[in-house]
Amino acid sequence: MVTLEPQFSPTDGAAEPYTVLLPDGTLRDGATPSMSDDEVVEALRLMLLTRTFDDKAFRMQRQGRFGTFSQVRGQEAAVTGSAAALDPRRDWVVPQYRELPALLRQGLPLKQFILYFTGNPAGGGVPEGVNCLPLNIALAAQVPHAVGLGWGLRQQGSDAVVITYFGDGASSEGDVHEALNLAGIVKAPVVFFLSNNGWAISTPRSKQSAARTLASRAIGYGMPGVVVDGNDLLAVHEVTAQAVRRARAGEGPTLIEAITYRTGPHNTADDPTRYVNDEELKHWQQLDPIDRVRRYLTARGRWNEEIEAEVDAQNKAIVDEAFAEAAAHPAVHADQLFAHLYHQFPSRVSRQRAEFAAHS
Amino acid sequence: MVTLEPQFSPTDGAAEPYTVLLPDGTLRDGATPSMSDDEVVEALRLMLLTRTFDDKAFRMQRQGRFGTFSQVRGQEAAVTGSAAALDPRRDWVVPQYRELPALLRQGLPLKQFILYFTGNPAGGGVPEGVNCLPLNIALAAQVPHAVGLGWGLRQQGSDAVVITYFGDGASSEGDVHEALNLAGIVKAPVVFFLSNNGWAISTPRSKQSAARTLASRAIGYGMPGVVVDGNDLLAVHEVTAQAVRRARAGEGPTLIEAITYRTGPHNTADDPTRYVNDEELKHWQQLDPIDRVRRYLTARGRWNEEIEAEVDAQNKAIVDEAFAEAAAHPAVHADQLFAHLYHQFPSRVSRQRAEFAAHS
Amino acid sequence: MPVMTMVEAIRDALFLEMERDERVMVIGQDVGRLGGVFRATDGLQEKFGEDRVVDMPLAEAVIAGSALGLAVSGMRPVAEIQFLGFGHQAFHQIGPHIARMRYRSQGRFAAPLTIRAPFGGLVRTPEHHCDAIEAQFVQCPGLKIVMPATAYDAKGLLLASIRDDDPVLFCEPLRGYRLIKDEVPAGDYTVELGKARVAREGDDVTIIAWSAMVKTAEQAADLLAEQGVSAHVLDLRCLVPLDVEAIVEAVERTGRVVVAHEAPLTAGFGAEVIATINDEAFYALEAPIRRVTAPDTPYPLAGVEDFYVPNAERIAAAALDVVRTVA
Amino acid sequence: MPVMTMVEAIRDALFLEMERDERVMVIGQDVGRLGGVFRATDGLQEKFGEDRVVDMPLAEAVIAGSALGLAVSGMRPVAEIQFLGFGHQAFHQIGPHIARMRYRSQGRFAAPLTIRAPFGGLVRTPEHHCDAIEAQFVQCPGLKIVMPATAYDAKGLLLASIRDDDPVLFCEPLRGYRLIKDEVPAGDYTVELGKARVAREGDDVTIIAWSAMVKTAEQAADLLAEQGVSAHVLDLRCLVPLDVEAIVEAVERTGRVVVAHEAPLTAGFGAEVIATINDEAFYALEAPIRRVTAPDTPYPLAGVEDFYVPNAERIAAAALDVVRTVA
Ligand SMILES: Cc1ncc(C[n+]2csc(CCOP(=O)(O)OP(=O)(O)O)c2C)c(N)n1
Ligand SMILES: Cc1ncc(C[n+]2csc(CCOP(=O)(O)OP(=O)(O)O)c2C)c(N)n1
Ligand SMILES: [Mg+2]
Ligand SMILES: [Mg+2]
Repeated sequence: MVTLEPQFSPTDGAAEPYTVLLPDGTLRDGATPSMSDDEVVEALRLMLLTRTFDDKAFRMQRQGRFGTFSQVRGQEAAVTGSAAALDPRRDWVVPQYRELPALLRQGLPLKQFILYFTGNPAGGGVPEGVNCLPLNIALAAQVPHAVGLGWGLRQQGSDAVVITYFGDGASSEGDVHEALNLAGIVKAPVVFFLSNNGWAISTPRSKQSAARTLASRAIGYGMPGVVVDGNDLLAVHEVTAQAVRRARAGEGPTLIEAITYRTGPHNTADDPTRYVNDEELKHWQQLDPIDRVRRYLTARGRWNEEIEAEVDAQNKAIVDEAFAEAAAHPAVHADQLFAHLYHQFPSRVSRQRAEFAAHS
Repeated sequence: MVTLEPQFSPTDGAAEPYTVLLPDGTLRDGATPSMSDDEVVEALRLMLLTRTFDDKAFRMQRQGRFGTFSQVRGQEAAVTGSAAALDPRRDWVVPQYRELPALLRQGLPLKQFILYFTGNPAGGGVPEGVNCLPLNIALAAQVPHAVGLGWGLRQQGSDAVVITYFGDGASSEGDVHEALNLAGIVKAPVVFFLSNNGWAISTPRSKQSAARTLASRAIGYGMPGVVVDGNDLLAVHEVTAQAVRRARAGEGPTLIEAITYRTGPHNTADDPTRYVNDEELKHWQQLDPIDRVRRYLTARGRWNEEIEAEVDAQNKAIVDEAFAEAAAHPAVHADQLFAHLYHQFPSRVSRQRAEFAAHS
Repeated sequence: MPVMTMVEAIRDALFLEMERDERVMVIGQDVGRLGGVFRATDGLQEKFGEDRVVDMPLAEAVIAGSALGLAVSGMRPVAEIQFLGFGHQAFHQIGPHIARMRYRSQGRFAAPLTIRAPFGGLVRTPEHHCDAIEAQFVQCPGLKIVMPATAYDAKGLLLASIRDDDPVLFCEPLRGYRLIKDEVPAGDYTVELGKARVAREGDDVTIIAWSAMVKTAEQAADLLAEQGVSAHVLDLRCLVPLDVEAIVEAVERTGRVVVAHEAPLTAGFGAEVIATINDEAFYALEAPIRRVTAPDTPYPLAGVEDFYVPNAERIAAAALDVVRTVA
Repeated sequence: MPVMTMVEAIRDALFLEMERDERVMVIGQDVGRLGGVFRATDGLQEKFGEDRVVDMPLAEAVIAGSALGLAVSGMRPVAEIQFLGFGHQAFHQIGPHIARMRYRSQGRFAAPLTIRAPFGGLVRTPEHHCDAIEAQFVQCPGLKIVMPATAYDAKGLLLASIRDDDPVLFCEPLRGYRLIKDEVPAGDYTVELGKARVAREGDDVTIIAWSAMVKTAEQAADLLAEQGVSAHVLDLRCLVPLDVEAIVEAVERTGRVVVAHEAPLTAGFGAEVIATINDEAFYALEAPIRRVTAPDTPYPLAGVEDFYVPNAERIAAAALDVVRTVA
C-alpha cells in the first residue's frame, strides 16, 4: 500500500539561488561576468541614483511634500540587473511599483515618477517612445497585461521582449497563475520577474506560500524557472539575459525568482519595527547589493572615492532637478479628473466636465 | 555565459501515471490492491449505477424531460475510486458537476440530483447528514470553499478530510492557484482531485496548459503531487487513500491528477464530433474503466453474467424509482425564487415575495 | 435584404471585420475549433487561422487582461467571455484596468477592445449562465456597454464597437441568438454607439428596455394596443453612453413610463433610468415610473425561471397601472 | 461614556466578539502580527492566537472563498479585504457564492460571515484604494451591506453583522478611522441591521447619505442653517436591507431631497434611492431630487481628489437649489 508515493514532492521545489558576484565583491569561482565593466559602472550609477532618490523622496514625504511611495532600497541589483538585459528601444517593462531603476533605464523621466507620487494624474503619462506601462498598484493585474503585450507584439512581427515585475505577495494572486499558464501556451516572449523581497507589507515569505521556491512554479506552466540571488547584479543580469534571448528567439517565457530583501519599510506609511526581526534585517543590510558592486568595481580599478563623490553629486543634481521640474509642472486642476478618460466622451460625461470647469 | 541554466525545467513536470489494475484486468506486477473484493464489487455496482443513470438521463434529455447535464461516462473509476477512500460519515465532498458516484456514495439521494437537473431549486438541497456541498457550475469557485471547510473542521477538532473535484479546464482558473497555495500554508486537510479528462468542452488538454502534468503544480505549493491512471479504480483508490491518511494525520493537502477521458459529449448540448478525434476516442473507449474492473472481478470469481444482469436490473430499478420520486415531488412554484435566500429577509424582499405569491 | 438571426449577424460582423482589419483577433473559450458554444465564431478559425482566432485556457481574468495587453500592443482583440455571469471572474481587469488604461496613461495607451458576452434567461441554461449583471459594470468609467436587441443592431453595433477606440462590453441576449431574426444588410455598416432606438411609436406610455427585453416590451405593446393603449417602446441600445436626450424625448411624449429589465429590481439599471428622468424630465412625469424586473433574488434554476423573468403580461399590467394613475 | 475613534470602536467590537464566541476568526492580509494596516485588528493575534487571527496570503478570492468554507464548517469568519477596491478580485466569490450559499443549498448551509473593507478618499492613498464601489455589490441577492457613519454605529453594527446568520459586506470609511470620534459604550450592544438613523432633524430638505458622507452632509446642514434652511440628514446605515420606511418618512417630512455619495453619479446607489422614492413617495416630492456625487470618472490620484469627492459646499448648494425650486 505504500508503493505509490507521490511523483512530486515539496522538496522538488528547493534550489540554491545562482550567484556570480559574491558578497565580498569577488567573482564566484569559474564565473565570467555577463556585463562589461562599462555596463556595470552604468548600472551602479543607476542604483545609486535611485538610492539618492529614495532618500530624498522619503525626507520630502516626511515633510509632507511627497506622497506615499515604496522605496527600492535593498532591491536595486534585482531591478537594475534585470532591466540591463533589455534593449530599451524595442523591449518593454510592465512594472508593479517598486522598479524605479528599470523605468529610468527605459527612458521614463524621473519627473514623471515624481509627479505620480505627488498625486498629479499627469504622472501616469508615459512619454511616446518610452516602452513602459504605467505603474500598477492593484497587485498582479499587470501580469496578464504583459502576456498580452508580448503576444501581440510578436503577432505583429516584432522580436520585442516584455519583462514584468511582481512581488512575492503578488505571486499569490490568481492573475499570476492565469498569466503564466497562458504565456506557456502561446509561448509569449515574456520574462516574469518575481522580486521576492521577503515581505508583502508585514506578511513574511514563509506565510505567503509553503513552496520551497516560487520559481519552481514554472514547472507547472511548462516553462523554465530560475532562482537567483537578487542582490547579485551580475547573476541577475545573466539569468535575465538568457531569458530575454530565449524569448526573443521564440522559445517562450521564463519565470525568474530573485531572492532579495526589502531593507526599508513597505512604504512611507509603514512601521516595520512592528514585525521585522532585527537580526534578519542586519543580515540583509550586510548583503547590500550596492556595496557589492562597489567592491567589485573598486577591485577592477573602475571605482573609487572620487568617482563616488562625483556620481553622488551628479545624482543629487539629477534628483533635485527632477523635483524642481515636477514642482514647476502646471498646478493640478479639476479637468484632470476627466482628461483622457475616453477617446470619444459620452455626452453625459462631457456635460459633467463642463460643469466642473464652471465651478472650479 | 551559459553557466546558469534554469534550475527548473518543463520536463521536471513529466511523470508516468501510476497504475495498479492493467487494462486487461490483471494487477501490475508486484501490486497489491488497496480495496477488498467486497469493496471493489461495491464500487463496480456504483459505477454501473451511474452509467445506467447517464444513459437514461441522456435519453430523457433528448425527449425534453430532463435538463442539460454532464455525464460521468468514461470517468467512473476516477470518481468512484477516490470517493471510496473517504469515510462518508465524517469526510466531505466538494464537487464540480461531474461526480455523481461520489455524491451517491456520500449518501446524496439520486432524486436530489435529478431534481436539480430538472431545474427544481429543491434539487440544490443536501439532506442533513450528507456531507456534500451543492454542485458547482461556476468553475473552480468550489476549490477555495473546500480549503475553508477543511481548515474550519480541523480548527474545531475534527479529523475530517475534504475532497474537492475539479477539471483540467477549471485548473486554469486563478481560484485554484489561490486555494492550493492557502491549503499548503495552513496545511488544510484537503485532497485536491483534478479530473483531467482531456477536454474542457472543446478545448483539449494540450491547449489548456503547456505543463507536462498538472499535478506537478503541487511542487509550487509545497505539497505532494500524484499522477494516476484515472481509469484504474485501484490505483485511484490507493493514491487517494494515502492522501486522505496524510490529511487526516495533519500532514496537509495533496494534489492528485487523474488521467482519464470524457468519452461522451461535454454535456447534452454539445456536439463533440466537431472537435473530437475518432481514433483518440476509440483508444479511450477501449480503456473503459468499467470493463477493466469487470475483468478483474470476473477473474477473481466475484463477477459473472448473472450478477451483471441482476445488478443491471437493480440499477435500472433504482434509477427508475429515483426519476419517479423526482416526478412525484411537489411541482415548482414561484415562492421557490425566494425560499432560503436569507435567514432574515429584508422587508423589501419579503414584500416582493408576497406580491409574487399573490400573482401566481 | 437577407433575414438573419442575431447569432448570424454577430458572426457576419466578426467575419467582415477580421477581413477588413488584420489587427482584429478573436479570443475566448471554445471560440476556435468549436466555433463557440453558440456558434457565434463558427468558421472564423478555419478562415483566419489559429493565430487570429484563439482557443483560450479556462481563465476569464487573463482572457480580459491579456486582451488589454494585446490592445496596447496595437491589436484589436474581440474577447469572448462565454457567459456574462463569469464576467465577475474578470471584473478586476475590466473595471480598474481595461476601462482606465487610457486615463491612467494620460492617453499614451488605449484599450480598443471588445468583450462579447451572452446573458439572460429563459433558455434553460445552468446556474450563473443567465445572470443579468450588466448594471454592475456601468460604474466602470471608461467602459462603454452595448446591448443590442435586434440582429440589425447586433451587427452594426458590433462593428462600431470593434472600431471604437474605447473598450466596449458587448452583451448579447442568449435567448435572442436564434429567436431574434430581422433584416440585415450584407455588407459593412455601423450603428452609432449611444443612440437609442424607437422600437415602436406610441403616445400613452413609454416602455424603456434593452437587449432581449425589448421584444418583450413590444409584445406588451401589442397587449396594450388590444386595450386601446398606445405604447412607445424605447430600446436604449447602450447603457453607456446613455442616450439621455432620447429618454427625455420619450418621457415628454407620454408622461408615463415603465422600465423593464431582466436583472433584479434593486440597483438594476432601471434605477439609473428613473434617476436620469428625475434629473432631466421630472416635470414631464404624470405618474410614478414603474419598474418591471426580476425580484431581488438570484437567477434561479431553469424550472422556475418563467416566474422570474418579466413577461409581456407583467409589463403590460404595469403600463396599464401607470396609464390609469391619476395624480 | 468613553469617546472612541471609529477604528477603536471596530477593534473593540472584534475583541468583544472573539471573546464571546470562539467560532469567530479574523482573517486577512496583515491582520495578525501588524494588526492591520490601519490597526483595526491590533492586539487580536496576541490575545487570541495565530489560529484565530490569521495573516492570509495576498489573494482576495481565496480570502473570501475560504471564509465561505470556514462558515460552512461552523466558524464565523470576519475576513478583511484590505481595501474595498480590491473586492473586485473576490467578486465572483462574494456575489455568486457567499451571497447564495443558503439559497443554493436550500437552507442546509449558510454563510454567517462578515467581510470588512475600508473605502473612500481624501486621505491621499494610492490608486484603487479609495474606490467607492459599494453600489456594485448591491445587486448580489443574499448579501447585506452595512455602511457605518459613526463610531457608535461601527461597533454596534459590526457586532450585529458578525452575529447575523446572513453574510455581510461591512464597508468602513477610511478617512473616518481616526477622524470620526464619538461616544461608544464599553460593553456589548448591537445596532439592528436595516434601520436608518436620523443624524439630524430638519424640515426643509432631506439629505440622504451613508458612511463618511454623513459627516459631510451634517456640515452641509450647518451651512444651510446659516442660510436659514433646516436640513434633515438621514444616515442609511445599510444599503441592504434598505430602510424604505425611513426614507419615505423623511421625504414626506421635507418634500425635497438631496442624495450624496462618494461614488460616481451613474449607477451609484443614489440612483436606487431616487428610484425607491419614485416607487414609494412620488407624490410627496415637491422638486426633483438632486444627486451630489463624484463625476463619472475613476477615483483620481491624490493631487486632485479634493475636486472629486463631494464636499459640504456642493451638497449645501444643491440643497439650496432644491429648496428654492418652485414647481
Ligand atoms: C490586489 C491588491 N491587494 C492588496 C493590495 C494592498 N497592498 C499593497 S502592497 C501589498 C504587499 C505587496 O507585496 P509584494 O507583492 O511582495 O510587493 P512588495 O511590496 O514587497 O514589493 C499589499 C497587500 C494591493 N495593492 N492590491
Ligand atoms: C468560471 C466558468 N467559466 C466558464 C464556464 C463554462 N463552462 C462550463 S463547463 C466548461 C468546461 C469545463 O472543463 P473542465 O473543468 O475540464 O471540466 P469537465 O467538463 O471536463 O469535467 C466551461 C468552459 C463555467 N461554467 N464557469
Ligand atoms: Mg514582497
Ligand atoms: Mg475536463
